[in-house]
Amino acid sequence: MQDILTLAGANLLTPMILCFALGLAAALARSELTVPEAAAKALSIYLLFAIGFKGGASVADHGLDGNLIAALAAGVILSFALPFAAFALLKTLTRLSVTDAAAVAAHYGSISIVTFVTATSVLQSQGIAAEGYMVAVAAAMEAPAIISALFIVTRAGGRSEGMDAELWREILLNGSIVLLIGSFFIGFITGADGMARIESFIVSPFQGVLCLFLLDMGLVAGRGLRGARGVLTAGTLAFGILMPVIGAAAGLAAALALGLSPGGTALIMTLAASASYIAVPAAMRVALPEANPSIYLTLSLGVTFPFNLTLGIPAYVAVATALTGG
Amino acid sequence: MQDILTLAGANLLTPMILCFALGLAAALARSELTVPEAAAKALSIYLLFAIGFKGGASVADHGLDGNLIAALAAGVILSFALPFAAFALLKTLTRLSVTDAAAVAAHYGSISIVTFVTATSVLQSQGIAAEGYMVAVAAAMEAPAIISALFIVTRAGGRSEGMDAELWREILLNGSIVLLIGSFFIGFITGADGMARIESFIVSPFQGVLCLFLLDMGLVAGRGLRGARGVLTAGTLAFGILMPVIGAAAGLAAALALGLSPGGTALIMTLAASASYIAVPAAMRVALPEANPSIYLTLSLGVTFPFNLTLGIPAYVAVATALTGG
Amino acid sequence: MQDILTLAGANLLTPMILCFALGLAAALARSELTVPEAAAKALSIYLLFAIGFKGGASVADHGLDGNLIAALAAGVILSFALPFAAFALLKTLTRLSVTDAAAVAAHYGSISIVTFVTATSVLQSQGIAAEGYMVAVAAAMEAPAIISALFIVTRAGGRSEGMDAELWREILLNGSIVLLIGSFFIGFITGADGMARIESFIVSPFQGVLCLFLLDMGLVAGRGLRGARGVLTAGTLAFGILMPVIGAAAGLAAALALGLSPGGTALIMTLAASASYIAVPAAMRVALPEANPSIYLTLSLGVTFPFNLTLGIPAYVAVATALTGG
Amino acid sequence: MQTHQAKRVEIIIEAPMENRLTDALTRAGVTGFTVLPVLGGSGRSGRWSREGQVGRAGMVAVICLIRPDRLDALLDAAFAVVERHIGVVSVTDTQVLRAERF
Amino acid sequence: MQTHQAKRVEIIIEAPMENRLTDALTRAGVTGFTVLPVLGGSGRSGRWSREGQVGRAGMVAVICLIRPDRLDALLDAAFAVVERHIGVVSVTDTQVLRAERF
Amino acid sequence: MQTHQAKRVEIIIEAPMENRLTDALTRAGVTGFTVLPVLGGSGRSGRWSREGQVGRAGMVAVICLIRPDRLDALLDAAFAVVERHIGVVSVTDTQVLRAERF
Ligand SMILES: Nc1ncnc2c1ncn2[C@@H]1O[C@H](COP(=O)(O)O)[C@@H](O)[C@H]1O
Ligand SMILES: Nc1ncnc2c1ncn2[C@@H]1O[C@H](COP(=O)(O)O)[C@@H](O)[C@H]1O
Ligand SMILES: Nc1ncnc2c1ncn2[C@@H]1O[C@H](COP(=O)(O)O)[C@@H](O)[C@H]1O
Ligand code: NA
Ligand code: NA
Ligand code: NA
Repeated sequence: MQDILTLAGANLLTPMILCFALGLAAALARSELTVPEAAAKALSIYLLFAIGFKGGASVADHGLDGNLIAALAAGVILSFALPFAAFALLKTLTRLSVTDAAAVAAHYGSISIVTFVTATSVLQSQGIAAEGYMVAVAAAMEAPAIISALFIVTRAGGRSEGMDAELWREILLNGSIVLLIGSFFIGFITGADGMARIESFIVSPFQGVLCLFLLDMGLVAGRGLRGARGVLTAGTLAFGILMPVIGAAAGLAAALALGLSPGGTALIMTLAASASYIAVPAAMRVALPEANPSIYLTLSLGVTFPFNLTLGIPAYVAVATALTGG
Repeated sequence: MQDILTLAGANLLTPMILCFALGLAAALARSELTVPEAAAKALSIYLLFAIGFKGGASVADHGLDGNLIAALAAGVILSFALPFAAFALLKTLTRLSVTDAAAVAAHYGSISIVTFVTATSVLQSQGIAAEGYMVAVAAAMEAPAIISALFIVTRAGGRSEGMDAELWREILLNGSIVLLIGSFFIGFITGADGMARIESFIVSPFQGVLCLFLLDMGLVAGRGLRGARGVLTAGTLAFGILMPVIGAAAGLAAALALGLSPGGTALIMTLAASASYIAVPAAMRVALPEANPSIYLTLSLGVTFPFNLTLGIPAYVAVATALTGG
Repeated sequence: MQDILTLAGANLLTPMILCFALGLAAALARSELTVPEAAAKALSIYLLFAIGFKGGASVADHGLDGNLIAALAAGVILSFALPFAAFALLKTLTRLSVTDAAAVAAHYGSISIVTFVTATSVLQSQGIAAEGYMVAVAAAMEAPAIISALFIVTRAGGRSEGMDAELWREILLNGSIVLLIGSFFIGFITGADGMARIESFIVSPFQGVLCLFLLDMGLVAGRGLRGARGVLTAGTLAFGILMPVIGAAAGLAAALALGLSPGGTALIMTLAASASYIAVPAAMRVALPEANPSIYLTLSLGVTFPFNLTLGIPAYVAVATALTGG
Repeated sequence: MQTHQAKRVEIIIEAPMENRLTDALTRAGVTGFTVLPVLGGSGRSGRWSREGQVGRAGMVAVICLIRPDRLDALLDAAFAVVERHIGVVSVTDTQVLRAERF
Repeated sequence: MQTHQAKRVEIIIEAPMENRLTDALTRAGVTGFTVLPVLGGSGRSGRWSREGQVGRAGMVAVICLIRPDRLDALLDAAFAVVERHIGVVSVTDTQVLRAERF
Repeated sequence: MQTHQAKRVEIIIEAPMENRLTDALTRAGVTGFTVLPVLGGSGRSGRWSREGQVGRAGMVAVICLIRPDRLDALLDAAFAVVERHIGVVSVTDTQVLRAERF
């Protein structure tokens, strides 16, 4: 416990978290500080490329652990299963309609890649290694939750546009999945040679880029919160904090079953605890247009993302290292 | 004098200044070379973040000098006072209307953060240290001049929209103030630890980023000059070159009174000598909509900015080191 | 031959080429992965600035080789002459109209600066030096081909808008020429001193930036190919692969006549083999509006660019080193 | 200069629906349209701005100039797509040059 | 398809005034509008382009579709904001689908 | 509020032609116009999108509000530029505030 608090303290006072806090505060105070959309997108491309490449290069280096397939399967199962837990919890804690609750549930089954990136950077700064293929697991967890959510709506007699082939394509080939998997393979194929060529681009400036990106995330989250006071009831707020803890517990169970390293355990806990705010929202606008976007965006970006960033990740890392003897 | 000329020569042949000159020349020759708006804004966010963070980290390192409050107060007083000098000078040298002259005066009381950044990079390359808190002084000098200008207009019976609460908020929470102060605090709080994490992002590439940013500034200044031939009379031109010298002298007086280091003296001279072209123009469009933007933009960006960049800064540094025994 | 294949293999498995392939595959699979326009433009500004500066600094370092003027003249002659070869080849292989064929020919006389940049990075990774002034040759080869193409159209009785003064200015002062030549001079003037200041910005991250830029090039090329199935007949495809080989041969002849170094030889071969897809297309929209853009864009960006990137450059380097005893 | 009667249809729609809309238009034989970016807006579902979103999907404006007799086909096709989605459709009388293009 | 008479108001205004305009519209009960980016323009105060400015404040275009009987309230609100500022306001007759939205 | 009859001309044209168009307008005495960015579109020359181009020249929309009696001069000037180029021109009746500005 002491450890967890110390770690949380150390994590809270890093430039990354403080940048996020700065963005959040600036947006809540209605400062006109903005990171241009194109710049934010460019930063996220950089982060995805770097994290994917490093994952691939590390797999090339350490060889493919037999656990890759099992870990992928575990990720897919978590992504399918968590929306049911989320939906049940929402029905208990809130009065959201079936459609709104299912849409929120889809977000929590899926993942937030920035939360994942931040967790890897915390691990790295504490010198804790993790399986390089976790980025592939992250990519695999993006989409399944959407299917579960549509199933929930249909089962409850709700109206969904359903998944046409076009939507499938959009989800499975969304930018972050393609970039993550693609750069993972590039890192895997080019290995240490490739790493040597681009190391000074993707390794040394990484944490600084993450700072500016989290500044923008803070700005966006803050703007979202400002426009969404009505959405935040005690029930939704409780959900936004309880659900990541439930997700992390499920992730922990999976990691223990798989026998992952301490770092890998922390990462899969983080993935399960995190909620999507890019891929799933876009899919929901097409498949469940009647669901209110400000509910799912406020919860995933305004509540759960900051929670994971500040308290969640240090806790997951501490628990993972404690339980897997790291 | 010899020294000043040598320094000026050395300063003129740096990549930064030459990039500015390239941009200026390209725009005057109507080349279609452009730096995308989002990229320019991203570069400026990088520069503000880096300079703020470094300032804060340096304060964390050297401890808070008792002079901080005094320096802040001096900056605020300079920003309040300089518009009156500028207005009087304009009334002597030009035939601008009260509104136009007051609007120009507001710009010269406020500051140009890029001029400041360039000065810090000149100091650094000459190995001259400066007080880390000067970035806070820079932030404090952005807004007061606006009040003086509106006071001047009102006193002269002119019509201003006045300052509503909204405009106050916009000025005090404008992007560059928030980012500068915010990253200053982040640097201060995380100190050497934080610096170690992001040094390879904010320190090593800094001068290169500044080059590209100054290229864009040259392009923008050149485009402005092209469209503003009518504005540049002998009188306004004289003002654009005299006023920074007056400002620098006032800054020097303040620095000597405060007992600042040679670097700090050069920086406060640079701040006082520089003229705003982002925050104040936007405020003027709201508060003094009848003032002609091409007058104040041409003077501050087309005349005073290049003057400070090429001749001013080396001169201020030379004078500061000569008089404070650096 | 063995050597060429090994080199080709090594070149194909670099992060750069794989990034291009990833972009191409993503676009062909209609992934919504995109690099924002402003970010792509910013990356290209970085690459042009870095390559120009390094060229200039290297000339400052090694002194001006008497061959500069001769090399410039050779580049201009190649750019003038190659469109005639291209036009003749197109008339043999395809049924394109005179206007369309002339427009395509203009592209192949001109150059692709990204192909050039990739070649310099291949040379560098193999430790092969090249004349620093080759960037000036690249700039000189951009425009002449346009004149040849308009001459071809007029001679054939076709209708062209002709070249008004405005269009001349646009072509000669286009962004990449100005930036390349400008930063070449900045590198030349500031030399080793300038390089020391900005080296960690323009040298170490260079290959990583090139990766992201080629990812975008792959995306753009793939999108272009998707929308241009009708354009790709056996004849045009053959042209898109034969013409760069002819260009490279012409470049090789010029290099041997000039007595260039192995690296310089490979670079002039690459320039002659490459086809424009920025400056010339824009000029064609103004001067030959009836020419179909999807033909020239598909050929230069969809066929010749990938060919040069993957097979061409390693072959040119191998031939150049073999024949000039590198 | 000779001008011809036409309709200008302006459809403001969520960006994730853009391709579905333009595909539907194309299927309905409407092959002329222009897409403009949108920075923000306000409607029954509240106010939004590009800056308040991460993916920043936002909205786009699709403008179609069309011969009056083809209007109904266009509106039917567009309506089928926008029906359950937020957004607005307006139709204005206009004149175009070069009628052969429409 | 059933359409309904409406007005399309297009206000081109300096970006620093955007929030003041949309707030005034909201206060006047106009809750539907769309904001489009502007690249450049020319008017009595000369020619400008986004590229010639540092903060690049520039201008924006605000489009409101509105029931004809609400037009005057809108114009009064808009005019109070734009009065002393550069920019233009135009009003066009149009037809909208889904009248209940306006 | 007092409004005045005017014409709204909307010209969608290739970006490399923008300066030629606005210069021609200026020569024809049309000094008021606004330029909007365009993301993509479709026409006789097929579909295009900003993302499918490297220089990403693309197109722009130029909007002119003009007194009805000046319309012909504008259309003649515009037509001379767009004639051989892809793009569309439409003219809509509209009302403007502050007629002295046009
Ligand atoms: N009356 C209107 N005039 C112009 N744009 C509107 C109007 N109503 C809605 N919009 C646009 O359509 C979007 C969605 O509207 P709504 O479906 O009413 O929430 C808004 O964010 C605006 O961009
Ligand atoms: N007649 C017009 N048609 C279209 N836009 C105009 C017109 N007049 C002015 N504008 C726009 O409004 C801005 C300011 O105009 P002004 O107040 O006349 O300087 C211009 O830069 C244009 O963007
Ligand atoms: N009917 C139309 N409505 C709206 N925009 C059009 C129309 N036709 C063409 N355009 C625009 O003009 C561009 C060129 O059209 P075109 O000359 O027909 O190839 C298209 O890419 C569209 O942006
Ligand atoms: Na999750
Ligand atoms: Na000042
Ligand atoms: Na060539």
